[in-house]
Amino acid sequence: MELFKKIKKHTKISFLNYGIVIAFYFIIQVVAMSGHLTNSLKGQLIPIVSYVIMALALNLVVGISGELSLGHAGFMSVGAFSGVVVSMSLADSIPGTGLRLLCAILVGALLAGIAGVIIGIPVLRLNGDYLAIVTLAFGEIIKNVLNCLYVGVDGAGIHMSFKDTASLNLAADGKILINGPMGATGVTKLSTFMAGTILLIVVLVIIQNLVNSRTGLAIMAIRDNRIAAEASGVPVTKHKLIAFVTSAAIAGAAGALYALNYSTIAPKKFDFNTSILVLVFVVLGGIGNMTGSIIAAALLTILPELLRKFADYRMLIYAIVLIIVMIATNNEKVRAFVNGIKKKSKKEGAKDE
Amino acid sequence: MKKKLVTLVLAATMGVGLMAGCTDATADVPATTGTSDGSEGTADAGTTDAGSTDAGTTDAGSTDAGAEEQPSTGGKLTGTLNLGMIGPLTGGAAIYGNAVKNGEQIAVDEINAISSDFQIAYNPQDDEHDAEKSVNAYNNLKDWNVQVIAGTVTTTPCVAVSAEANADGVFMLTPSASSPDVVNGKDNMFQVCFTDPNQGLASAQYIVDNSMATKVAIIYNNSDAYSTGIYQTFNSKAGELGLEVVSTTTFTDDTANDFSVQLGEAQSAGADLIFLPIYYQPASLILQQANNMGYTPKFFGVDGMDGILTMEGFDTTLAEGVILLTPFSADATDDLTKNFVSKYNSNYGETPNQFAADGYDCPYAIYRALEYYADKNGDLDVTGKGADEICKILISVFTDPNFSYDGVTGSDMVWTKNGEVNKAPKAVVIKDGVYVGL
Amino acid sequence: MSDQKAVLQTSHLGIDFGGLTAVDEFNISIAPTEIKGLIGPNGAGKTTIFNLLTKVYQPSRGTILLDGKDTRSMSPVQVNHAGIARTFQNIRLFDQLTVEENVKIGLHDHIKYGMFSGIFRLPSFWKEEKRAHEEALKLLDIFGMADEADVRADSLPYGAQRRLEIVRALATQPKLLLLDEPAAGMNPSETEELMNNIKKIRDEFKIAVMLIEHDMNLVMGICENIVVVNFGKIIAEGTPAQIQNDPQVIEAYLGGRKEED
Amino acid sequence: MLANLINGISLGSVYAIIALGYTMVYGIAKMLNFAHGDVIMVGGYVAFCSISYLGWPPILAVLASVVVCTILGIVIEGLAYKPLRNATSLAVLITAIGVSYFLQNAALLIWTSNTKVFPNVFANLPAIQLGGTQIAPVTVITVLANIVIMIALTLFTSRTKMGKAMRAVSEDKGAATLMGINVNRTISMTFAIGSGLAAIAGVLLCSAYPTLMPTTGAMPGIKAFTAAVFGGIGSIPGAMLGGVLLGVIEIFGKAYVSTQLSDAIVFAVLIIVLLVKPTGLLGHKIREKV
Repeated sequence: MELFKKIKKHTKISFLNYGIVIAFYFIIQVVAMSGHLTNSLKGQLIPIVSYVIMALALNLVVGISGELSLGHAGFMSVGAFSGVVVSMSLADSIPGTGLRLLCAILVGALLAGIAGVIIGIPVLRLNGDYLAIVTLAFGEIIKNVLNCLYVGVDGAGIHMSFKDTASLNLAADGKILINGPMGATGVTKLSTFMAGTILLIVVLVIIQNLVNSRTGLAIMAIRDNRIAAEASGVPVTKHKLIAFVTSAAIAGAAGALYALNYSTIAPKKFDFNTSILVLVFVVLGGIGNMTGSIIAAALLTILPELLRKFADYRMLIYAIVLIIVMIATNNEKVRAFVNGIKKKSKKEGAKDE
Repeated sequence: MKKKLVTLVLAATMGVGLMAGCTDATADVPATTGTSDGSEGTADAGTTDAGSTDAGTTDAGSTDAGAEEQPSTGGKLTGTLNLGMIGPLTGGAAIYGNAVKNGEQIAVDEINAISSDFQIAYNPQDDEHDAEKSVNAYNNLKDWNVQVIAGTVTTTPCVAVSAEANADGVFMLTPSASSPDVVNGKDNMFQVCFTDPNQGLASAQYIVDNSMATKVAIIYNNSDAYSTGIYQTFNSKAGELGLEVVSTTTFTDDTANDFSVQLGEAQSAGADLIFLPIYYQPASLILQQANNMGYTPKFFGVDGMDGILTMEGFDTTLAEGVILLTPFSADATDDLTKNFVSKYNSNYGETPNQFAADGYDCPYAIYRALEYYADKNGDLDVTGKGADEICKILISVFTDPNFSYDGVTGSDMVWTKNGEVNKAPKAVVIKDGVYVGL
Repeated sequence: MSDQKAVLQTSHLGIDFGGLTAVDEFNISIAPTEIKGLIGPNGAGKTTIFNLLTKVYQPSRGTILLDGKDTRSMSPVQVNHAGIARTFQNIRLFDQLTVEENVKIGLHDHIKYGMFSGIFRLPSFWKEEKRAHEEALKLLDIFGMADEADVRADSLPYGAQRRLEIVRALATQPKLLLLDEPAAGMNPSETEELMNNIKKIRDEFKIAVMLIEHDMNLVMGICENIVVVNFGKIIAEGTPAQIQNDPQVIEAYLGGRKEED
Repeated sequence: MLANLINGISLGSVYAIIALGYTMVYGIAKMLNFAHGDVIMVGGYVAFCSISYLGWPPILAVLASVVVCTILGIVIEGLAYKPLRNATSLAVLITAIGVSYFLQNAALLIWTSNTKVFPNVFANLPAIQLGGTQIAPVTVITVLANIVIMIALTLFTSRTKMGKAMRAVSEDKGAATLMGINVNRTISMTFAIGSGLAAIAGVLLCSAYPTLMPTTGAMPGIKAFTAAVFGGIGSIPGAMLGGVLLGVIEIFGKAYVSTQLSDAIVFAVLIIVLLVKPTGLLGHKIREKV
């Protein structure tokens, strides 16, 4: 009995999250069918889903593993660009858009995961703010390199250059896939809200099941007390790496989904500001709280659009809202007040049992 | 789940609120136009000027059309056109978006003052120079029932939005998104500015034709699509023409402060001309740092260089002798430019740059095109017309070889089927702090 | 007792911190089910010795043989897998995890399913999780803590946190358990209970225990052998009775007191 | 080679002066103040307005800028950071980002997006010739300012009562409170000084690279943060060393490797340094007590 009770507690939260996502999907479908879905919201569905996935991925590192990453947009961009290259070069061999999207997402996740390994192995030896700055540095390096990256494809295969399009030496029938700072253009839009929702559910399953398993427990133990975890026989680097690489791969998948929603994608998109934006979602939603990440990412993606009627004052208001919300959710007095209410209701609940 | 519901409801209500807000705002526009802070005199000048260009265009149209095209039916253009604009109004690229917005606003006010029969409801939206935000802005405009878009301002967002607009059949005329990717494969998309390759080609050609240099150095922004685009065609054209490029160096938006290495390399390679396919802010730093080094090659810029003289506090002697290819010069003495510059000055307290000028031309080109259509095909009431319908009309006019437009950024502008503009680039040299035509 | 049978044997063990010798010539041998006390004045280097044995610090010299195997190239994790578990002077629990989860971390190396079984919830996940749960409750029960299994570790009272650390260490199935001041902050009756439990653990799990403790009642009460260190060196070794009468030990303790005053 | 070194130092000294403020706030308040770069931008604008619109002499303009930024720093700290004194450092970090957005967008509304060119306040000073390379007066002034500020800060934190209180707060807030130190006032003071330094940095940044926009502070802010970490964040001499080295590496990277990848080179060197010395060049290694 105890066991069931126990698993139920985790499962309850997991299923709440699945429920939120599925309900969101169906509400949107219903609203769309009744013709009340604004173009504005409709156009944001895939970015919302992508950012939710990004927030979940980052929360795995920041919340569960307890390491601050300021460069997660870098993994998103690896996923985005590799996804785009895959989708464009498979355009002829795989006509089915769903299958092509799947391939793009898988390759995006794989390459971002590899980037995660390459970056994670050195980075995870560091601690705290030093780790944060190194992730920032890697994010900037990825952006900087992508700005110089030229990729083209012709009959002879894929060509790459770090100089310009001319040095790709493409055949006459060749096609430029990635054009330096211009990024990729003429991308066929493959992402759909349904595909995004499915990906989000899969990501939730992976993250939540990982967290609620022996591996996740070990990751959280290292977060809480590294030395005690080592003394208890938990390999530190391996588990930090598992969290980091899983997170990177998921960010890559989100990147591929995101990129294939637009006809163009430029390296500039995935700069420090995007990394920070996702971090804002995570912190606002509550560190380690997956439900919070989902809601915060969705709300904060929609918010600037809702503020459009304030025209010139839009981003100023956004900044003020952000500050006020951070203070409201993190000020100890406010917190104590909320916790007091929570405890009270819990006690009452206990009495009822 | 409750929270989600709340969000949705919130989104829906805000959406409705937004629409209401916009219609209100636009309803105000024509009312405030006539009495806007400018003096009666300038407002009058505006209308008369606009009138005269009007005459000019119809003249050009009728003379050309006389040969083979259908004659005038004397049809009138009426109704209210929902004109959207998308550009970076906040963030690092805000300067371009705001310039375009201001330029377009002046044009819209002038057009609305011509006759109450035809009015433009103008709705500018911010995209922070980001493709995602730009598509959001576009969808927002769709909820507002936008009929034509005079945007977007910057290239990458424009590529993203034009693909959406292409699928929806919404006509777009961008003032300043200059990459060929913007128009490629999209019949609904037209440009007011030169394309990047054209600028690169024209620059190389001009330098060779006028034997301006034997050894050329290039400094470009390799994190910027515009700059890289011009560089690539310039470089290949230079090779074709036998122009020796002795040094090619770059910077990024993040390293746009110090150019000592780039200038040092150009100097030691013996370059006697530096080609700067970049915007004017980094260019101003390059000029200053070259001056500090005592290095005085010729500097050759492109249209992004325009604006350098009007930067608040800029020492214009640093730009002495700089040559640039630009379609617009705020010092031009024609009535059209004079009217625009003085209005811009009185409304916004600054001298317009090329972006503002391109912006000014956008609503006018659309207005002239609609007028042209009405003239050829009979009365046209745009109120409530579907965007796709207007799109077809405008495509037909813009690709009509007999339609040309005279604006502040060029006379006799005609458009190719592909959406690129044909107009003559003007080379100017900066002398005593002003542009002098070459 | 012969060297072959010793679960732990050190010879010439020592460490320097920046030219300062913290521990030197530390030679001990612990028999498989022995309870050994490690005492000495504050700053004598007792915790440093624990850190050397668990490889938190890499020794500057000497060898540590665990079950006859040299731990020279082992990491703290490997040392744990090889059979040493410990508690900490300043409690180190996984604060945000529950009591049961803390114990499950101890069981980490003994729960046999991989990451993918965990993610895809394969049968091995359910089987092993069930077993781990039962095992954890059983271990907690030694200290009567099974009822608190779902409580967050940082909300436990101080004494309970110390006990949880011991349970967690025990869960790693060690051959040698190192306890760093297990009775600190406990009242006499709690200490009494702790003494009984330490004996019970030794008898039930057939393991060796070495403990650092300032509570002489506890040390004299349960330790079969005691090692006294001062300034990083062993100054005396023997049964409680021998130690109590050793003039050097008395000197060290009194001397230490004087300095403190 | 020499020219590149001088150029590197001149760029680096600008990073260094920003990094000094960063590291000061981090060292004491233990927070990454991502709005620091934007306070610098405000400092630049205030000085610009004082000189160009009010016609004030440069010295007065610098003073005005210091005063405005100091007050701004205190206000920001009081309104945005103080309520989060006991919150997680991440919450404060995000709030700092909110403040950064706020300052940038407020500047956009006040001063518009148009680039302003900062007046040459050192026009009357002669450039120094060194082995055929010119050293601009602003470089000399910036290097001197760095040294003066570094020494002043070191003396301040080691000699004065307030400085010692700051160090106590940085070591242990709780213990400092027990010692009768007013932690809130000390942290406010830290922000006041940090923001005053930002004003000076703003004037020097804009003098060296005279284009002024609402986003002017953002990238130098990140670079300076990198520099501070490079030198060992919290260490005052480390900030200066880190800043100068960053500038030199950036210039050498451009000159001898690639102008395209200069930022990638800078960040790669940073990563390598941190892997070898995980707490930066002059950072203290903190051994966790077990």
